[in-house]
Amino acid sequence: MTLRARAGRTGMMRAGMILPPVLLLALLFLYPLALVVRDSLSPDGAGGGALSTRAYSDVFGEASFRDALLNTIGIAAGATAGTLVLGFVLAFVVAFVPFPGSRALSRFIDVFLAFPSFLITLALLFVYGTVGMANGLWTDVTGASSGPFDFLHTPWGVLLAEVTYFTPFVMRPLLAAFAQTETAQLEAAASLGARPGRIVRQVVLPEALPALAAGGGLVLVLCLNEFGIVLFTGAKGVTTLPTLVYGKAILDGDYTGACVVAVVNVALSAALYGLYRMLLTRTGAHRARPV
Amino acid sequence: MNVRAANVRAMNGGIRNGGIRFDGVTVAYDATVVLDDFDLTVEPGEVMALLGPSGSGKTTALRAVAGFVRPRTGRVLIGGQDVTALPPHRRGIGMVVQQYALFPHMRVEANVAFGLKARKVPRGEIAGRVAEALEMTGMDGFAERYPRELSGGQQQRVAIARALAVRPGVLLLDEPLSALDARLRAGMLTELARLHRELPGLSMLYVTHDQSEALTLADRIAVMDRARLRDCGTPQSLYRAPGSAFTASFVGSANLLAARWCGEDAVELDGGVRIRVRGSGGGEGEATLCIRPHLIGLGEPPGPSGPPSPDVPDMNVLHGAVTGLQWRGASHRVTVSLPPSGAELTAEVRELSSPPALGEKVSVHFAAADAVVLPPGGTP
Amino acid sequence: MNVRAANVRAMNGGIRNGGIRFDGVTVAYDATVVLDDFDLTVEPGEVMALLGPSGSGKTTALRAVAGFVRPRTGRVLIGGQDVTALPPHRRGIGMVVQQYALFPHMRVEANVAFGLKARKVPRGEIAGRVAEALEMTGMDGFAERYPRELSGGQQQRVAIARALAVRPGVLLLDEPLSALDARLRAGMLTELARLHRELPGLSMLYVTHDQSEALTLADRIAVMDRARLRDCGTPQSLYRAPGSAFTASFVGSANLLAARWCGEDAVELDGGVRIRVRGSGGGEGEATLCIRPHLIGLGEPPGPSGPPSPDVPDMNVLHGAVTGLQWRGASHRVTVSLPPSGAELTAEVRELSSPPALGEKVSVHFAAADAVVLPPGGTP
Amino acid sequence: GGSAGADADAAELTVYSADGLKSEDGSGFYDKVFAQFTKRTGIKVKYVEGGSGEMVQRLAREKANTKADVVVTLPPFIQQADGKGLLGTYRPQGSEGVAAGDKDPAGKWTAVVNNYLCFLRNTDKVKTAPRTWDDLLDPRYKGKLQYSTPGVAGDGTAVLVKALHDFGGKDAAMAYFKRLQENNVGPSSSTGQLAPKTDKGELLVANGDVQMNYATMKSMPRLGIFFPAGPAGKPTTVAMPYAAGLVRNAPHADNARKFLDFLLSDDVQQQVSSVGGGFPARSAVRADDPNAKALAEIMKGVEIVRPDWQDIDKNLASYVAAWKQATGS
Amino acid sequence: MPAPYSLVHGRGARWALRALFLVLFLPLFALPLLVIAAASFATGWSGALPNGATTAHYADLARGDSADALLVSLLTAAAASGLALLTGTWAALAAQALPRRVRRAVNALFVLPVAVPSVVVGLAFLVAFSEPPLLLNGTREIVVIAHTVLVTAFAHQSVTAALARLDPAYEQSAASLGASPARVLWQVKLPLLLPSLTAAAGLCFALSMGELSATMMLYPPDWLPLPVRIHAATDRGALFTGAALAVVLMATTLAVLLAVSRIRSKASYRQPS
Ligand SMILES: Nc1ncnc2c1ncn2[C@@H]1O[C@H](COP(=O)(O)OP(=O)(O)OP(=O)(O)O)[C@@H](O)[C@H]1O
Ligand SMILES: Nc1ncnc2c1ncn2[C@@H]1O[C@H](COP(=O)(O)OP(=O)(O)OP(=O)(O)O)[C@@H](O)[C@H]1O
Ligand SMILES: [Mg+2]
Ligand SMILES: [Mg+2]
Repeated sequence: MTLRARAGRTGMMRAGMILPPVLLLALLFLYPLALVVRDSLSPDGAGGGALSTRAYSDVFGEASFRDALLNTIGIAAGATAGTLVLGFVLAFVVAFVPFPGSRALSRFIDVFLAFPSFLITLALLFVYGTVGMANGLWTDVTGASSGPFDFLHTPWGVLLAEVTYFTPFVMRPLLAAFAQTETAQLEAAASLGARPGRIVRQVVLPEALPALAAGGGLVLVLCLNEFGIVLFTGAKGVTTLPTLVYGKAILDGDYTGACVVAVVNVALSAALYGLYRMLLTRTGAHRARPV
Repeated sequence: MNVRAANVRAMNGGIRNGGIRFDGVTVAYDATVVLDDFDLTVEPGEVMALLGPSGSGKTTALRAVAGFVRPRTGRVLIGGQDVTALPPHRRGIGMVVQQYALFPHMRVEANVAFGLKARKVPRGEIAGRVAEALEMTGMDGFAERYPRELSGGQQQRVAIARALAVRPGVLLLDEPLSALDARLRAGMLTELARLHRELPGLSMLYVTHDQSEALTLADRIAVMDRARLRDCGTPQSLYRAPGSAFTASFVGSANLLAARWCGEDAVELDGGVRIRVRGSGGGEGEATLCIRPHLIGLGEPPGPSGPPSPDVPDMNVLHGAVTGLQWRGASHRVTVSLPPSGAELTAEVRELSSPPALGEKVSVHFAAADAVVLPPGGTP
Repeated sequence: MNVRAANVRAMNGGIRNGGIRFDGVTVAYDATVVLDDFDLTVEPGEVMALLGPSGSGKTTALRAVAGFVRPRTGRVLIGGQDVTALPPHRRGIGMVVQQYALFPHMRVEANVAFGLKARKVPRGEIAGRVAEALEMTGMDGFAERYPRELSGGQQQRVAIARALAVRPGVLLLDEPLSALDARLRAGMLTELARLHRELPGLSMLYVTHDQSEALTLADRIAVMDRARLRDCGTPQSLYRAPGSAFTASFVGSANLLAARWCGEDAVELDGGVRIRVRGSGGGEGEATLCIRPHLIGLGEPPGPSGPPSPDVPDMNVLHGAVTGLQWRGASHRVTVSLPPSGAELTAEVRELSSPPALGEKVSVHFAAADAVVLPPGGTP
Repeated sequence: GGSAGADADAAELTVYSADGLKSEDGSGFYDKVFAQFTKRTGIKVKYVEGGSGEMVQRLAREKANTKADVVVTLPPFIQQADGKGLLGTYRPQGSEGVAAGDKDPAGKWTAVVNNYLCFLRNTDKVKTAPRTWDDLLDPRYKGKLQYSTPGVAGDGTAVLVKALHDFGGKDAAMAYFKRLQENNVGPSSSTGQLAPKTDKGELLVANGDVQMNYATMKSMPRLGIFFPAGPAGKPTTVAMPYAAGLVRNAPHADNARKFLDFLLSDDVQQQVSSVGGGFPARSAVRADDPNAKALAEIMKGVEIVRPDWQDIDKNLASYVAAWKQATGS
Repeated sequence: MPAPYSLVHGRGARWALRALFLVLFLPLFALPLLVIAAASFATGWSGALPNGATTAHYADLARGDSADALLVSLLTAAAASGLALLTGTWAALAAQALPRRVRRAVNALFVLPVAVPSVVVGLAFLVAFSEPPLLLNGTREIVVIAHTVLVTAFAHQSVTAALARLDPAYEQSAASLGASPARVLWQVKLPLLLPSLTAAAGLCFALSMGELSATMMLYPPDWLPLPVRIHAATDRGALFTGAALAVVLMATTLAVLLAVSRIRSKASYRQPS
């Protein structure tokens, strides 16, 4: 009896272990975030004044806001898809068809994580700009007056930069997962006559799915919030929610409006992330080991 | 030309004709040689059992056939074709590995269907063959489970079903029944034997620790020892006339005693006990005497007309004290220590109604024809 | 008070006194009940073998003792103390699981030392005990290897060494020798028996599929069937007088024939063959007849003075045709089909010099005292 | 941790400043001036820099626990700071010599370094500088012209202000931007990055500011500075001074005042051109270093517009909104 | 730590895959980095290729206080990734003991910080920590905390994913040998998770090294991380100096990542076949 009670308590203690990190997060993150929400509801200055959703209706009324919303979702979805594919291919080669130096190269890709994002856009400009290296090479070789690459200031430029920037987020967890794939399962699959493609699809991929899913989820959310790249790429007609936040907060000094957009942005991220996880559970519900 | 044709054949669902040949295969992990200049041929349609102590290289031999380890030297042939450089999925094999290696994210059904899909078996046919394989292994009714929801023996049966479902030309089995109870094992053995009859070209290479499995199923037995092939032959020949003490102890149980030749058909144990042996022209110097426990009788030998008599010709009678007694259900194993050397002989006799007590003085007897002399070494 | 003391004891390196009790334990995964109102007591110092078909719940029973599954109802007691709610590491057990579960990131040495460190064995003592456990399992010489560098049998031996090294009060073994060859298995059995002698309080719950293991090592055998305990008793009692056909087939092999009582000491097979059975006061209606294969003789029974005679009293003589013949090294298994029902009897007889051909007409005989009548059901 | 300013009596002060006056290699205007100040007064200068709007936002958010003593930023953000009540009143010694348009009548801020909006061209591909705004509508600049985004970048805002002035009103200016959008590459948050693009030929025309581009021209030989004229025909530019103010509730207000005095001292004002490549705020200070001469050459004949920043601060949001609508961005 | 079993057998297929790798890698990853590296040595870059080579930009850096900034970045990144790893791992491990739904909620909670635009994180931090109870604005701690909050999600995600793949048999065996949960954690779970942990650590470290948007709003005068400097330089047109600073930043990050990955390759394992 007492023992059972004890066990109950032990179970509660184990469950209670979650409290320190959650409390820490609450203090250091949720509390500031709550203030953002509060500020978004008090247009007449931080904290004071009556709560009001006026700022929300104002913001929702703006056409630029609606455009930004659609842009944000479109770019994030595209970049996430691109990143997943690219990250998988690269991680796969490094893990399963390694060649001398491939591992170092994969490390090299990680460096992009430390890359201030505005530099990426600049670097891409030097490579793919209208008078950049790629076009320069093209005109030198073909004698044409201009090269074929002219996409940097379009949404594709943003997409390219984001894919480059975020691929490591997918590669890293994947490489870790690949390193733990059970050789016996690969062998069993091969002995059953499965070609490498099938093994990848049906054995490696499902096993790496949690990693891939986690990476993809993060990239999705990150893309929804990427601001440096969009800001510095300067694509015509590409405003996203984060750049809107930046504009409102910094240029207009409209902190309330910025908070509103931020809250919407967070809600959007959370919703899309939730949707993404749900889709994944739907399609991959069967995997995951017992807990 | 030849190679291309073979490749085409291989691609269309694997090599259909059985037959395996190891040709001087050496496999090493870093510095450790785990398969050493290994030669063995399994004929098409043959069942070869692979016996040997733990760590002797049995699994490695199977892995070499499957293509999971690349031999350092030598060739592996399947159906007469050199497959040393062929990737596993082109080799047309079926394999059950020691640790099952089921796909954890697939249901039992999908696990079994995996090989069929991989070999592009028509969609309509797959369900039937999966059901058949599951039934054969008694796993119908578990099709919807995930491997983690199965017991050890159930997992092993799924692994077998998965390998059988593809109807390979070559079946590699690594202790496939180790997690099954005796009844199920007998049933599975029967199924394997039936399968083997129905698919005449099917070659099987079968690693087992269970000698009765080997004796029941195998056409021939190969005995491995420390990365090398020790002996290979039919069960009867290895059992009756093992080439070495090592083989004798691995094919059936055996009493192995250090001895010395002392005449045409006699050897002498340590301490001078003289034993008549199966006439073989004799030899010189050290030797190992091998007597199967069930060929040893307890008490004085029966005379020609029945009652015990110490004087039956060609019958050895030894005297000693009981040092061990084991009841095995159908039989008793009685271990007797022989003075003066203290060498021990174990007799396996039909269940005794009044077994001797430990320490009791008893006689044991065995026919000279049942005492086989082998080259020296291998005694425990 | 009591509870606290027990907890303190448990923390100081686990419960030292053996003895396990299942008290109405029910375990279920979602809807599937895999252990159903299970009652079993293993006395301190006792070795209990757990037999049963694949999937009957043996592993689950062990996991309940170890604390890996929480019973839905019922209690588990170790050393008299209710441990149902105690976490695994406080239970003072040692366990060898079916899949070994060696720590892949530790060398063999560290794997074996793990439990000792966990139980705060003094540093100086650890090396010695690791070496001892490795030697006991024949794995000295592999201390520096990683699990992935070992063969299946070697891994299993490390798992055993790891569990033995901690000298637990309760040892749970889940088919601990399944990957070992016969010789090694015999050696390990001897080691386990020695260990058991040396640690008098040690209780062992031992899951095995190998009946000879069970018969050799176990003080008692528990037979499980579909989540329930079927029978429990000493090997001899279960072997000689099984409570059910199911038990009979799991403890030793058995011929099980459907029959019907027809008198005080006789039953009738389908088709009217009458068989005299062990006198037991008789019964009514359906029954199952059980005869151990090794108790069946081939040919006419020998008369009192030796030569065969059909008229030995209390001896059943049946006639049939040979439908199966298996050579088992030491013996032949001859299966005979009995007209008119076609019921089959298998006789295990000493190796025959001239075995009968398939289809040959033969007689078989067995004593009435060896024909045991069991409740109906359980025939294949 | 360095909790700056926790100790109000410490011999230090904290400057929040818009970037542009400090250099990576330690040879910038601030680098020299801070060292001199410390040497002279023993007061250590702690420095934080960022975008011109960001600095104001930071001040605003930190209002409850102010860390900064002096803030230096560009209009209209200095007015924005004032509007949020972030500035204290102090008229540094020497501020009387600063032009009226370059200081706050109420004494909240004073220009310390002057600077002007300019336009850049690639001298290789655009041999003669475009003369008027209308010249920039030439189809040859299609996809080769870019100006930094008004509101986001200070220099971009200045472009808007200049157009408002040159075209004499919001509607005319917006109509022009609408047409210019044909040629415009797209928004750019940073003005600094337009110079290398122009030098490279990626762009033919972009905007900038004189102080910055005068410095970059040394490593980018193909840059040319010009000032397009409005319909009135005279080239104009907008003054964008670095304006400094005392922060309200500054933890080291006394030190801050000393520092502001120091910034407007003769010594320092002399160095504005020689070290900073900018224009002295005190009109009376006449430097004759080579930089000063070159800068004067550049500015020759250009009319300097001193907009009503107060008004711009108030209406900037509506101007930017109008601009966004006109350009569809 | 290459796979002992090679998935792709044909030489042709192998080389095709490697070629694919390079075809993707070179234009997307290698070239941009090379451009930055080249720019850091360029006297100017007016055409498709740099005008000339010089090491002057690096010499300039040596004169300023870029070394301090680099040190600040390194310390911040080390502290932030350490804290994030601790918090994230702790949360991931503790979440295992929770009921499914709660666990999901906790997991979502830890992803939330990435869902907030970093500018907002910066501003919100200033608002929240410029008033009691926590007065942190203008301190180094606020930078470290902000970085920690921003990267914790990554640590948490990696570890959670790895935990889902961990076979419970190891844990159970350890417990049956008498190992307390703490010992199981330290000696079994964490070593088995090591590849994921080091991966997470590297990820967090690199992210922190490159963080700009929030840092810009928060950094105190005596704690100026390198990206802020890079931004300041580039933003005022000192492109080549900025490139040199970026090269320094990336080389340092790469060196640290390589060092971290060494820890990993020593302890990594593949399960037996
Ligand atoms: N997670 C699970 N979910 C559902 N059923 C399960 C699960 N785990 C085990 N079972 C079922 O429980 C039953 C008992 O399993 P257990 O492992 O105890 O069997 P066992 O007696 O050890 O068998 P074996 O001899 O084959 O190892 C099996 O039928 C198995 O399919
Ligand atoms: N990766 C490895 N590195 C080093 N040695 C290895 C490795 N894998 C296996 N070995 C060694 O190779 C030898 C042969 O292994 P193998 O698995 O073929 O044995 P086995 O005959 O199947 O044994 P068992 O009956 O125990 O399964 C063993 O001694 C083993 O320790
Ligand atoms: Mg093996
Ligand atoms: Mg089991």
